[in-house]
Amino acid sequence: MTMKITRRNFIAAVVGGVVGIQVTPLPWKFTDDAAIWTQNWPWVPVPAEGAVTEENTVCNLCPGGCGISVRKVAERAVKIEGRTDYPVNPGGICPVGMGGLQLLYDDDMRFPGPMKRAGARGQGQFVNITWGEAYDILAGRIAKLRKDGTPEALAAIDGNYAGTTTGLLVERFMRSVGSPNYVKPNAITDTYHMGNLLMMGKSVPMAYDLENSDFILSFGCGLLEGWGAPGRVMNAWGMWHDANPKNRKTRVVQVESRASNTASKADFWVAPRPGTDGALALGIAHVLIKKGRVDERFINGFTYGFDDLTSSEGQSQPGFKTIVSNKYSPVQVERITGVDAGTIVALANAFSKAKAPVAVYGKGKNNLNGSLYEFMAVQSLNAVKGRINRPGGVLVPDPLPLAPLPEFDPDEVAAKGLETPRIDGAGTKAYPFTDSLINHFADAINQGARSPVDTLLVFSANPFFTVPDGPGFMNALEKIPFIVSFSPYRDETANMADLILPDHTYLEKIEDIVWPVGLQYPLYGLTKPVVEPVNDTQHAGDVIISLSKAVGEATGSAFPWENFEEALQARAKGLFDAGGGLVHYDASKPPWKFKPFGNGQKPSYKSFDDMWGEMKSGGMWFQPVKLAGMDGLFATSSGKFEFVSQKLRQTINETAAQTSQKAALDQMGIRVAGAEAFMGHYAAPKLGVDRSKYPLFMVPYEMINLSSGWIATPPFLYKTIFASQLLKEESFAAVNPETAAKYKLQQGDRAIVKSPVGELRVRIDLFEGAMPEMVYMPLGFGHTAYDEYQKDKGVNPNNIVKALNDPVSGYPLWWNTPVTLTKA
Amino acid sequence: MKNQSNSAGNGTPPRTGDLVPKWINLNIVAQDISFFVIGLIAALIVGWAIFPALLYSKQPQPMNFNHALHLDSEIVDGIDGDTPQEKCESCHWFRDDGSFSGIPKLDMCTGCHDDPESPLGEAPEEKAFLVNYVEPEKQIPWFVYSKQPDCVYFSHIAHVKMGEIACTTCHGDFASNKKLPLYVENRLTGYSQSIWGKNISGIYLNKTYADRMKMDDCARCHTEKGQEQNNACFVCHK
Amino acid sequence: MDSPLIPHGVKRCTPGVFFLWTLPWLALLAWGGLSAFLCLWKGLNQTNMSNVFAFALWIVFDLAVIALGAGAFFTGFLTYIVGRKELKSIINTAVVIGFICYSGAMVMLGIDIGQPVRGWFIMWHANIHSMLVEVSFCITCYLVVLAIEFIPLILENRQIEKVKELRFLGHNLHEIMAVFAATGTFLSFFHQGSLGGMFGVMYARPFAAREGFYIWPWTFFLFVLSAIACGPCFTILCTKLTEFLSRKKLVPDDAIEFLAKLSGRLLAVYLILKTFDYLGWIYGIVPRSGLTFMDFFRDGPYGVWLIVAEMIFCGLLPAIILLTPGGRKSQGALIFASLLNCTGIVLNRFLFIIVTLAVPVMPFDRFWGYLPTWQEWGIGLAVVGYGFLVFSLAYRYLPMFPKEIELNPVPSE
Amino acid sequence: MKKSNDHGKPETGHESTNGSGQKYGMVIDLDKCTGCGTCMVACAAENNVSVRADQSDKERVITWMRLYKISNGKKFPHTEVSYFPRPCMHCDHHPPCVSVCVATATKLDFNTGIVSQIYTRCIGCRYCQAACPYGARYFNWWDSFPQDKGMDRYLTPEVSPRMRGVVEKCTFCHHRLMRAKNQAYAEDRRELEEGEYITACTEACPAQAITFGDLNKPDHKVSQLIKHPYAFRLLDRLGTEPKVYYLSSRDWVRKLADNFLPGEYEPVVNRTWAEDEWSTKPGRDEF
Amino acid sequence: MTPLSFEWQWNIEYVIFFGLLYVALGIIGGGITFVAIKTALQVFGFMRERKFHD
Repeated sequence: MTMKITRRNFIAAVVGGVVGIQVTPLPWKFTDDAAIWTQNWPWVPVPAEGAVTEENTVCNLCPGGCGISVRKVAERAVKIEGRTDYPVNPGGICPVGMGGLQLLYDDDMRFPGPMKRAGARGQGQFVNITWGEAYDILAGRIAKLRKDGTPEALAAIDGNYAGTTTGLLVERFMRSVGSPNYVKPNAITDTYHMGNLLMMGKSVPMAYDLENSDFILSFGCGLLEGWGAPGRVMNAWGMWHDANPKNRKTRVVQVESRASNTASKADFWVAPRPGTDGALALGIAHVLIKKGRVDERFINGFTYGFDDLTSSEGQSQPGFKTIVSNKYSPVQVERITGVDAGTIVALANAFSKAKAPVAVYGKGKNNLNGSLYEFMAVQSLNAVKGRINRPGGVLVPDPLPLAPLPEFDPDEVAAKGLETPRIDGAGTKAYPFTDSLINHFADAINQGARSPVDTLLVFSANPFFTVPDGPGFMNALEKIPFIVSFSPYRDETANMADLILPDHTYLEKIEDIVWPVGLQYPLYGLTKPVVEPVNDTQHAGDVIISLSKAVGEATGSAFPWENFEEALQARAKGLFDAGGGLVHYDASKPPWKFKPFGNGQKPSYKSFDDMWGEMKSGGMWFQPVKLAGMDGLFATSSGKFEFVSQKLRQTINETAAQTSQKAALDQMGIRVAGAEAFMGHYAAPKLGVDRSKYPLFMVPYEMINLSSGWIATPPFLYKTIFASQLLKEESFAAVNPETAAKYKLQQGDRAIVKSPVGELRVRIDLFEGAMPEMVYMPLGFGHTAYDEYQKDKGVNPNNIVKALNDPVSGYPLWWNTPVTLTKA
Repeated sequence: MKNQSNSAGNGTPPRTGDLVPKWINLNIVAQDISFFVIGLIAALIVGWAIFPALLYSKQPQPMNFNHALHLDSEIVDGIDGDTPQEKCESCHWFRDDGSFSGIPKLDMCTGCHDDPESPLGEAPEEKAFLVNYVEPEKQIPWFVYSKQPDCVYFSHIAHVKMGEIACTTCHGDFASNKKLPLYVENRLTGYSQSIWGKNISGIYLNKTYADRMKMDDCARCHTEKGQEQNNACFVCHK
Repeated sequence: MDSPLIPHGVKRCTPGVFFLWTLPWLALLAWGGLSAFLCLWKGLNQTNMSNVFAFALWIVFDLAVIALGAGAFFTGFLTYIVGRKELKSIINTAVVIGFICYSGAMVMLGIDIGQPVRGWFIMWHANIHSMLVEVSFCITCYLVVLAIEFIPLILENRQIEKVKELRFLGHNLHEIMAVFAATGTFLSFFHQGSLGGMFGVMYARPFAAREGFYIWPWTFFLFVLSAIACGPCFTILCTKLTEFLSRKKLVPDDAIEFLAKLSGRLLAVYLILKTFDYLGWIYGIVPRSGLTFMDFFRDGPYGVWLIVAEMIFCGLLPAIILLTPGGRKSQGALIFASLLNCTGIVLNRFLFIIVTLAVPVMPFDRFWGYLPTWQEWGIGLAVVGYGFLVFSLAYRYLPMFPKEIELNPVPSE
Repeated sequence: MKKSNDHGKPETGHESTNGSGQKYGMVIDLDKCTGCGTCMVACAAENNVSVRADQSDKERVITWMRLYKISNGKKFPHTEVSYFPRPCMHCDHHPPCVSVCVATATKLDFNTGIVSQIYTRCIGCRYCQAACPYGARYFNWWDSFPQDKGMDRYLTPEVSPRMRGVVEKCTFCHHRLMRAKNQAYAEDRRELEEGEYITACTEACPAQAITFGDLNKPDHKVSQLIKHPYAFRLLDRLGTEPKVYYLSSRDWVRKLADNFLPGEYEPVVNRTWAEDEWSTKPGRDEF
Repeated sequence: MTPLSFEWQWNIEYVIFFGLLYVALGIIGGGITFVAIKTALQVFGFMRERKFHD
């Protein structure tokens, strides 16, 4: 009875409760609030609001130097955008530049401040130290080298772009210490400068007047792969392909063995075997010569070596015309390049029919060197058509009028050290025109039992990853007793370092860009800090100045500046003194338009300080394009454009005088004799490999959406990588389906690419646009450092490149390595 | 199944009287009803009193701010304008890009309250302000009563300048406020009570818009003002 | 041990045997529980679903299970509305199956959506143009109805029945069951149809899309038809399985035979209409989308054999068996045909979901394939385990088969 | 109660944006497109799109703007590669995703033509993904932002970061419209000039291949470009009426933009420049 | 959704859709309420329960 009533009452109370709770907010509010909770999960970030500002600066991630503006909310940078008020890139930038903030804010990728190695080399284990300690360690070490009288045991690898002030300061520091071993990674500009020196007598930047050309014959130049200033080239590309057919005057022909983006999107694609571009250029020149479609006025008036020559001894030497006529007929060239002779003739026709054609030379992006003779052959083609110093052709500009840094006298120790030969052999008889040879630098260290380098400074470079034959470089790094990295990033080379003195990233510092690659008018770009340094970093330029003072009085006196900006200003003074030059850009007057500008436009500033202020806010000093007069344009001994380089001939002859002609040629790696050796030509490289064992060639290629240089790839860019290029941890090698079938490989199969120096595991991407018998691998994958986005993604083809030396320049021939392909 | 029929007849004997049938046991009915009511009332207490008390946290602002005092243009320099609106904008202004600056940062305060040694008034709050924030140059961590969640986009300029809506319509009369009210936050959602409304029932009582700022309130006002096109999702969501 | 709970006059296995029997199903439930926890805690990255396979195994399970559960509403309709008396011997079974299927589907859906806590937005912020809203509404309501239909049966348990209040409740519910059956029929009819509509209205997905007449009423009725053609077969299958396992006859032949015959006829009608649907699609939507029938099968793991299997082996064949009196009479043939019929419906739903998504619409996109993860299988199979468990419990403790005592007189003790 | 609260839907009842408001659209010139991917990166950076360690999982990676690589499939050396940048098409007629959404989380705004997606409304049922033939919709399979990498420092407050379990997609950078409107209001204007509101991808494209504007305004560049003989749309015949148009002078590209029965495709361009130039077939024997 | 929400639209589709929904809910709710009240009355004894016959 009691039991029953209790149960009954309980039920009544529960029913009452259930009914009652329905008319309270609890169930409804709770349901609603629970849903709102999911809309504001505490672990979903809420970006802070604030005043929005736009800071104009210049991108420094590649030597292209595009104008960017950084959108900031309060103190945070939230977006990078292209600037429409910058002459190089009217609005657009490349994907790497677009993702730049991830390089700034990714903690896993950056060093928090100065650090000392804690773990084994390469492990990336470091402990924090203070800047004071860092200076003490490094300055002490350098001072000791000088005390011991071995300042040459200090070496520096400097990836700062050619002509930049930081680069000059590093070089100056090395000289003031007394070491000749200042090494730069080789870039395409080195090939340009050397070629221009040999053919035009001056080591000037390459100035292709692309915007005014109506026929662009690009020899391997990665116009859409990031060559030059990507913002500029792609903007030009858009112009060339205007939707209005009337505005579509420009045709682009790409010469490349693989259907790269440039090749695919070009109006026509010609596919010679890798490394035979020079022969194709000469084949076209052959047709032009045979058809009489050469620019005789230019050839007769302003060139040397076109017709046969009579040497001072009275011997007749064949000139460019004879050699090309004899050796580079379309049929002969077809044999070398694999390009159909008819196509060569058609190309020549198109080239000669165009009003303002230009032959452009490059090898993918700017990061890697080209081949000297190939470049000379392409330049010869331009010269045959008289495309030198013409609108829409190749311009011959004066260098930027930057004031040189004041001379200084190295002290006794330094002077003695500077007399020791460079360990990389650059500038010797074998490579007389070369400034530095990073591939030989590693070889020199690996040869001896003890490393000739005691302390290595690395600036803005990651040779471990970017230099062909990476394993060789790694061995060298392991042998060097002490390595100092100035990289802000935890890159492969930095992970090998003993001391880290992290630089600012490009958004945190002032830096200059001297003449973006390929631009046809002089431009000096100025990057400025747009955010406060995120980490405890210091500008490498400032560090050098402080370090020089810490090392000793003698070195310190070579740096009469308080800080880096003073040094910058000292150089920029030259721009002011030169007069003229614009520090503002009016989008309605593109600098590549010849007409609207006279030569003496009025400067918009009064004093140097005025100009410097304008430059810092605008990020530029430039002069619109102008044609130089032909008088004194070429600084060669003939005063003309030289098809046959007298400078080269003289150098070879000098060497030959001491030994023999053959020995001289062999030493420089030249495989032709006679006049041909002094002009652009094609000679098959001596591979030194049994081709029956390595029947295929591996060709590394570059992509615009993947960094292959020192700069890491911002994680966003991996969204743009196709699954046929990278799948989880494996990268792909593109192989023609026919070739793949020979090796019984199908799409996605795993395979081993083996070269004489190593092997890599890849997956196979069957690509019709790949030349048969070639294996194409992208550069930029295969990092073993940085963060989870970069690390262990794919393989780095540099690791198996068997780099031969380019004749004369000694630069690595990284584009054809004999390999085998086997199914894994 | 026989035993069913006599179950109702259990218990006390039926009362006499014609109003209630004999088989009804009023005693038991009264018991049932009273237990039902006990449950009901308990639920009402839980739902209307205990639940809201648990749901909301109450916090004082880090320090007091006297709006009334600071809006007196005789006392404070820079409070310009004829309308209350313009006066508000003296401190809560629009930036050039049309965005709203919100609560002023410390540098606006230090325009006057610059010296920790010499306060402008007697109030102990000011002393504390000078010591705690001005001296160490620390921003005041204000609680924002009207902070919409991150999914909401709100353009002040569209409402104040283009829509000519007075600040008080949504924010209430803060100008005459001498003491900042407590900040009440929903523990579960993190919303300020000013957004979701003080009325826990969630029923719209048609008081003022300042009472709450739910989506329905935004939409209702848009509709009333003939701005129905602004009820499109992306106008208020980001 | 649990004998006080077991209905009067029937014989059940010992608690030990019963416990052993439940073990595998409990294991499936545990697996499912772990999977569900992972999916709710870590998110749907635990599955192999993707932006391509936005719908996957769970939705196939859902649609299949809901079609198989259609026996409940259809039998209810026939029993309470049409008044087929012989079905009273099987209606309880149909209701229990229906309840299992629908509640299982609901749970699976709850885990399938990315934001389960916001699930009620479907109701509160309903987009009435979405077929899925209609489906959700009807399934939710119908689940309530099924619960209401199930409750009286539960209340008939020997012990529960002793509580007077509950007994009254049960009786009263039973009395107005026809109202609920009618509502259930209405709701079920609509959502079964809308499930078809769900795919038919995806007009930019040529494999699923139907247009005009072929959406309404064609696809709508096709889905209803296919569901009511296979639902009874599933009921028969479950009954036969129970009979096999308990080694008892539980349902009189007339009920089974009636359902089988009906199933056969409906299946035949369905097949005819479905053939027209395919033809209308092949000659209508497909060429209008710039495609040919074989384009949908030119690549990828899902070949044209799926349609052959669906229409011929799992459609025509069972229809013939079920329409033949001999086929219905033979236990083996009947079970075989029911199995095929149920497989057919699963195949049909699989085609509509997986193949629709696997086929790329943009010509430069590729065919996709999909394999579920163990978490997806876990939750899918947990529904199976849950079904077996509930059905076994209901059989053991509730008078699910009213004719059981009559058909299996207890030998005098 | 007023007759309708249909967010300014035009009286005609026809579900498209041919009314009086704006109809924002995009034209992408595939001849200009270089396939560099800047649009994808700009989009991700602008819209706080999540990034995960494995971005090669193309079925789950979030790319509001996605580049598709297409090829003419011819043998070496006649192979050509091109790219289709694919944002959300913002279908103008009865967007397939909108009508299926259960919780009204996605809608076509008849005043801008933009198909919105509200993450806090979305319940993650993914029916919209199933319905969209362009694959333009993305589900958040993971919580999007790593907490401990400092990477949340570049997030912009203009776009709300998404929580896991919801669908997201290209919004035509709607916040930029709001930004432009705020700017206009600050300058006492209500109307926007052409170019004041453009998407991040439009702005970023270094080849200026993307044009953005109001298709309802005949003087806007997009309105003129869509009349270009090279203009076409992706999967046009499905009738979704995308507001994203493409231009290409290459027939093989145009042919890949839609499904065609054999013989159905009519070439727009008969000869390319290269074919013209090479048609003379100069003999090799001359040299 | 109720007509009180701003998302509600006064057109025939809404009325039919939600009309049917509310009718269905009404029938279910009404049925349950009816049974509940009836049971309560029986339990409370205000009503004689009838004998359940099958």
